[in-house]
Amino acid sequence: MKKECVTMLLAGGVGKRLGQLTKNLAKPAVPFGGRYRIIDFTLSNCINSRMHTVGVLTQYSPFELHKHIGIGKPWDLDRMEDGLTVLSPYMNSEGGNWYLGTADAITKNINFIERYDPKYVMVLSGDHIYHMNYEKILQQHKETNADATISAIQVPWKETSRFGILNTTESMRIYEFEEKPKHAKNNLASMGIYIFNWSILKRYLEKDAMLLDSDHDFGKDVLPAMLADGMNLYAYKFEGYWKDVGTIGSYWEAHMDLLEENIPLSMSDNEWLTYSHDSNFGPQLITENGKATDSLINNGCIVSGKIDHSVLFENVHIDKASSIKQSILFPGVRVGSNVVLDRVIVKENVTIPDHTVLVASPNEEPIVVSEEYVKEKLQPMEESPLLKRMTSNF
Amino acid sequence: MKKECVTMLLAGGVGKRLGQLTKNLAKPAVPFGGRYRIIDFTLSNCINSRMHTVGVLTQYSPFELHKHIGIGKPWDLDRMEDGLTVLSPYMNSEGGNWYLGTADAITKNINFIERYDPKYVMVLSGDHIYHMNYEKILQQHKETNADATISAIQVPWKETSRFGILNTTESMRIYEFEEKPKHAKNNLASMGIYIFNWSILKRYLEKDAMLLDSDHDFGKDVLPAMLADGMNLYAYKFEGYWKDVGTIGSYWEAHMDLLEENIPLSMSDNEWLTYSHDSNFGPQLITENGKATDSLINNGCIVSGKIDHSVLFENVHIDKASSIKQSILFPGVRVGSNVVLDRVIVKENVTIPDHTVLVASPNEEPIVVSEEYVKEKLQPMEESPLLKRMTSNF
Amino acid sequence: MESLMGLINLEHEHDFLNELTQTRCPAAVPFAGRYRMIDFTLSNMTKSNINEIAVFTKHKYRSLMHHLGSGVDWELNKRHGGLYILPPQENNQSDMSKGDLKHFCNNWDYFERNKSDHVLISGTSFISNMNYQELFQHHLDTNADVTLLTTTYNLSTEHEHCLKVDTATNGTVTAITSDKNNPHVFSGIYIIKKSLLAELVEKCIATYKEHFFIDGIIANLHRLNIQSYQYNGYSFMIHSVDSYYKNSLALLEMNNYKQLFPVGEKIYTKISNHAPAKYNTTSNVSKSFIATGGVIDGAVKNSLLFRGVKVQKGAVVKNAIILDDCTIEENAHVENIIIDKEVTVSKNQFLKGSEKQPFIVAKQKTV
Amino acid sequence: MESLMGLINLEHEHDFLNELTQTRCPAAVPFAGRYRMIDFTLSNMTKSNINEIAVFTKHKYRSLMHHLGSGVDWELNKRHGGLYILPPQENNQSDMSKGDLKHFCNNWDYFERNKSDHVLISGTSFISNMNYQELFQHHLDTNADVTLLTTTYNLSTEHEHCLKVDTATNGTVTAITSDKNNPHVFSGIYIIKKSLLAELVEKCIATYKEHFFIDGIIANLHRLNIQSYQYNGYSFMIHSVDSYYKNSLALLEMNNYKQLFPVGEKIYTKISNHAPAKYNTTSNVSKSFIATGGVIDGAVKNSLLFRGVKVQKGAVVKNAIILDDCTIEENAHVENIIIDKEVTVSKNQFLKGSEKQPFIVAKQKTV
Repeated sequence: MKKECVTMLLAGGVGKRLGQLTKNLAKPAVPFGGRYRIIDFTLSNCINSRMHTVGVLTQYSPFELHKHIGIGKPWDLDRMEDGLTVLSPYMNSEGGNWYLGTADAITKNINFIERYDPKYVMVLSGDHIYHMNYEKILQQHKETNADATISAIQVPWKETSRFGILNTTESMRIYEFEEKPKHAKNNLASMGIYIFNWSILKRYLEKDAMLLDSDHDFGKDVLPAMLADGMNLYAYKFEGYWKDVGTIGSYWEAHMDLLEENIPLSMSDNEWLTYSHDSNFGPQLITENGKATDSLINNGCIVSGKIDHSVLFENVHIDKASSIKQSILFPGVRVGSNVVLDRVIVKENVTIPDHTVLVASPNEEPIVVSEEYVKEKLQPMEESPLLKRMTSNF
Repeated sequence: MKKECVTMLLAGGVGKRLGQLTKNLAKPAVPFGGRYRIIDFTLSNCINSRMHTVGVLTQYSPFELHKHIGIGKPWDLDRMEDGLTVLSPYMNSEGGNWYLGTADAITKNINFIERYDPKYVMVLSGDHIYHMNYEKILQQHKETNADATISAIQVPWKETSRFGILNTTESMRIYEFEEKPKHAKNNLASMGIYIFNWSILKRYLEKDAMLLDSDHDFGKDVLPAMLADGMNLYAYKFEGYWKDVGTIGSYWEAHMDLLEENIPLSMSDNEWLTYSHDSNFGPQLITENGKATDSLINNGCIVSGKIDHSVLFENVHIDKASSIKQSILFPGVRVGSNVVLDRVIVKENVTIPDHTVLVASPNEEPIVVSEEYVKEKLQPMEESPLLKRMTSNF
Repeated sequence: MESLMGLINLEHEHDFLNELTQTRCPAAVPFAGRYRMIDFTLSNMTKSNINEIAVFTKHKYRSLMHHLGSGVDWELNKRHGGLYILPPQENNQSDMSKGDLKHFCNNWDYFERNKSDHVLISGTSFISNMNYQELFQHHLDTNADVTLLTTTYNLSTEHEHCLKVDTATNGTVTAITSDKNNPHVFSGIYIIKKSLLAELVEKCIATYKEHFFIDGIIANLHRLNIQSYQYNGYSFMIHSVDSYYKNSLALLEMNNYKQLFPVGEKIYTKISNHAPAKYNTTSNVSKSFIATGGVIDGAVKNSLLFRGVKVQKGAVVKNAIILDDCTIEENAHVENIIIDKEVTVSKNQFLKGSEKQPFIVAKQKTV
Repeated sequence: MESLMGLINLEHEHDFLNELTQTRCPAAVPFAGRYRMIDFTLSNMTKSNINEIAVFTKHKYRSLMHHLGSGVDWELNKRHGGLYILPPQENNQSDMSKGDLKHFCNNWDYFERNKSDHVLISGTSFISNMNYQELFQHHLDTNADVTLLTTTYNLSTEHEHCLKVDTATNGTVTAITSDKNNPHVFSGIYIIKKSLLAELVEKCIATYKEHFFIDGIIANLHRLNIQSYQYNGYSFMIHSVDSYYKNSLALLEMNNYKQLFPVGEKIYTKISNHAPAKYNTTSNVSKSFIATGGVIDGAVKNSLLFRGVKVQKGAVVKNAIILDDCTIEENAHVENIIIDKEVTVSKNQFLKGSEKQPFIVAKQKTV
């Protein structure tokens, strides 16, 4: 049946710069904010913006991701006529077809899009933390009569060299892209959110698919080709909180942002709910000896230590006389007694032995603790040389 | 969480011998029986046998199949702690991994199985039409203390050369496999349904994965290896209706079987329901001029012609003075007036022009009509040479 | 953007269907081979993007609750919005309200929580397959307080008891009457601004009224901007055994069928797991609906057979409406009849009502 | 294989919780930070593979229906089985039955359709986290007609009104009494053969009885094989404000917490979409539950805070149970208190009940 706009959510990225966090886990499935996974923010934006026809393109280690999104129930995207569809690479009579780039992933699912005969296609990525009403960008796209509209945000000038910069006229029409410029003319960076007129995008995708030297990427290939042909490309200026959690540093920072009393991204905003699963753990118990300040704590936690500037996902237990600062503890973490953690990220179900001290100094990257890390580096004996080093560090 | 038995349903086959019917469609997703798809029978067996932990392995053209099974809602397999999980090939840090054979597909999902720490693993295929209580084969497997149990059915002696034959002692212990023997000693054929002790299967899978010359197939590699090692392999004798719909001929025959007044496979058995989706078409209308005998007709059909020994899926319209015999019409088919069809299978949404005559004689394979077939061979003009040939044939 | 919530108000629906409404309210009466009356209103709401719907039930609503379940089959099982069945509340000594005003009063928190600015209120007796968005747009364009959905029927005794509407040339409603000679019929469906609903409900309760439409809307006709929106598609109203029977059989005309069930405009209902209908060698069916799960060995003519009906060899079914899971045994003859669920008509039995007044057989009997 | 269906019978549960049961039945009373009373029984049934459950509601069940919804959060929204809420039926002149027998009578078709051979019947006042399969196995092994789940409590006035059980050494029940000096307490949960249930229900109705357990089971004690199955895990019964308050605060002891909420043995409840609890710079929380959606700037001690509770700077909350979405404003002090949903305690307000008799604040107030 006909739909005005089909949303294609790219969730296949490897997320290499997240290192340990994306080992066997697609980046959109990485836990975030004490109860969510990164993709929950984008999926919640979809339902809150009434974008009901969503294809989610997966490729890399999708098991947890597929289990998490299912058919979209937590986001009310389990629908009879459209709703959420997972689009994984598949084999057909011509053989197997992995997705080669962001544009190629869409090209390989042209049949899916055509089913809904849409006027517009919106392309999103499942990698960012933000609240955005996609109805507004669609609105602008229609009003400006654009062929493509790119959502953009003003970034600090010193960071412009990390982004794709859009140079526009006063009316926001784009006349130039600069990919990670050394000396940017502008601080308006692309957020990787695009709206296209489908008939035009389809033509460009088919053309791009024939090019042998293309990376089949929107930012590198398709959009520059459209610009070169003089198509109407507009920027949509987004104002609000937006964070690319592409590195362990920025992932950690985004969590510290959540602990500020007033950031423009509230997960308890009744007008813009963030949806996710719930695993039905019991209520959280702060015991007689527990204390929590400037922290987010989820169900099933038992806290007998001191928590400060930290995020505890569900079912984390902290024993007495331990101190957790500026840290992020994933579901099922067990922290023994007399432990000190500062600027540490602990992965799911990891147990931190008693008396462990792990501190990353402010100029270091936060420490990511996995089971292997515990086995290799945190021997429970007090006399381990590494442990000594750590302690002295503190 | 721990589960006694995990079910792995192989639904990735290409189904080459079904020709047109599996063009861009996985075999388990091929429509069957007027309202179902082939895989519905196996999935309904799972829920009716209380097998609640099911992995469905897909690979070839899975789009319709994924859409159909979703998270298993029609079969009550949408469950919080286990339920149905679709397992498609994926990329991990070592690159892409297509499934190479039936055993390899299981090997690549060992992690999925281990999550449930099962004692037994049942392997099924989504290609067959039958009702079977899997609890019974599990029961026998436990009682005989088997390492593996293979479900088997007695086939007519003249067909033994098409099957894998199991030679057993009186106690049903298997001492020999014969793959498609010219002169079978026995008419007990494997149904491709296996139960294994997981710890043993895992060992054999890991061993098989290392063999460079293996096809990584249960029937060809893993089971013979187990037999050679003297493991306890038992046959479970199944009695009842079972049909491998592997060719267009057998697919058509299986439909004709359904029209018999008494076959041991009833789709309206309240004790063994066959579940599927429902698309909410209106009731079927047999008009003043319509007539239906020995046929199955689904919702949304409007019948003004004569239907005999045929199966009409939902939303099929037959205009007046047409005669449909021994044919299978998929959802959305439109048949004009004065049409004659005999031993014909018409694919989804195909329109058959007025005055078309299509007859396959009893010794021919049934004709499969797709949109391309109509375009190429059924010109609406009465004077088309082909049409003449057809008519004369009749 | 202005938005709309739905209310299906069963408080003032009468049990007109004799045996068929003995154990169920009219909204739950099976209709058209595979539906219940409420499915039409509910599906129209769903298709019109109304995804939060309240149902005021009055009595005999167990089968209605069972039918609606979680609302999943109408896509109403969502965390955002969904289906709310609001049964009558037990007496509260301090609560003096009556009729549907009692429902509004007891459940006002539900309306308050909802963010919609307008409420579409409907009964279940008006049967159509339509989208309410045009009606809503008309309501917004005319900045109406209330907009009534109206249609025009040929004058007949069938619509004598319906409310009729007089309008000025611009569509403004000038009177709502019971005039038997007015073909301009009110469908029972209307849209009202939620703020106005709140105000009128409060006034009605304060003055001990008991029927919101009569005491809140009609009584204030001249103080409000009430518009009418005329629907000219296929529709009919069911409020008697006679209209139930007549309009059911009328659906067997292809022209009517295609208007109520156009391909692509679905009416949703509770999903069953029945096999396709089976026609055996001796079956002889014409001008009939046969629902799934049916097994036909006999003759069926000008009839509607619901799910799971068996007609055995030699049996004759004519001008009949036969509800789910009935069996018409060998050589039985049933004609001009409505048979409720799970009835067995024994071998050689002969049952015939008159064309004007069909015979009704109550459910779970053997006759 | 023998199988079991569930029945949660609310017909004879009393509204013991004063303000807390003014608008809701006891089964729907919020409990333990994020649950309602019924969640424990319902989750235990689900975990015991009972997947078809009926609920006999009596009155004030709107919030219960809203809480249970489609049953999806307890995995009970299935086509096979599921959750059936059976509200009381309006009067039928020919129906003389009373009490829970009226429910059995009106809904007997439901029990008949079900294929289970045994029924587990429960109220909602017994709180535990257990699997009923052992109880069921005991029932089958002893070939009992009826098996009662029992436990032993210290003698205290708290269980004075519970039914007590005397047994022979082999576990056969010899008497069911109200003996205040018997510590062997009946939990209100029992399994009965369905065929026997049918027979006893019919007899009770024929003799105008109104309480199935008293008139059907106790009255026939010596004619039936009634067994007891002793449960020794953590449990308690709630049937007064006192036991509600006392047992709630007892959950703040780690030892009790871990017994009622062991990791891996989940109690299911309606899913909300609240963010994790937020503890700000000036928060000072000890020995307390803080549910999701909470924002804490003040001091909280020995208290249970439900979802979405805000405690502002300088506020003190002590020995308190505060239900969903309340706000305790700056410098307010609440102690020995139970505060129902959506209450705002204004700045500088001081509220204190006695430890023996906590003060209860009714919902949606500003104090």
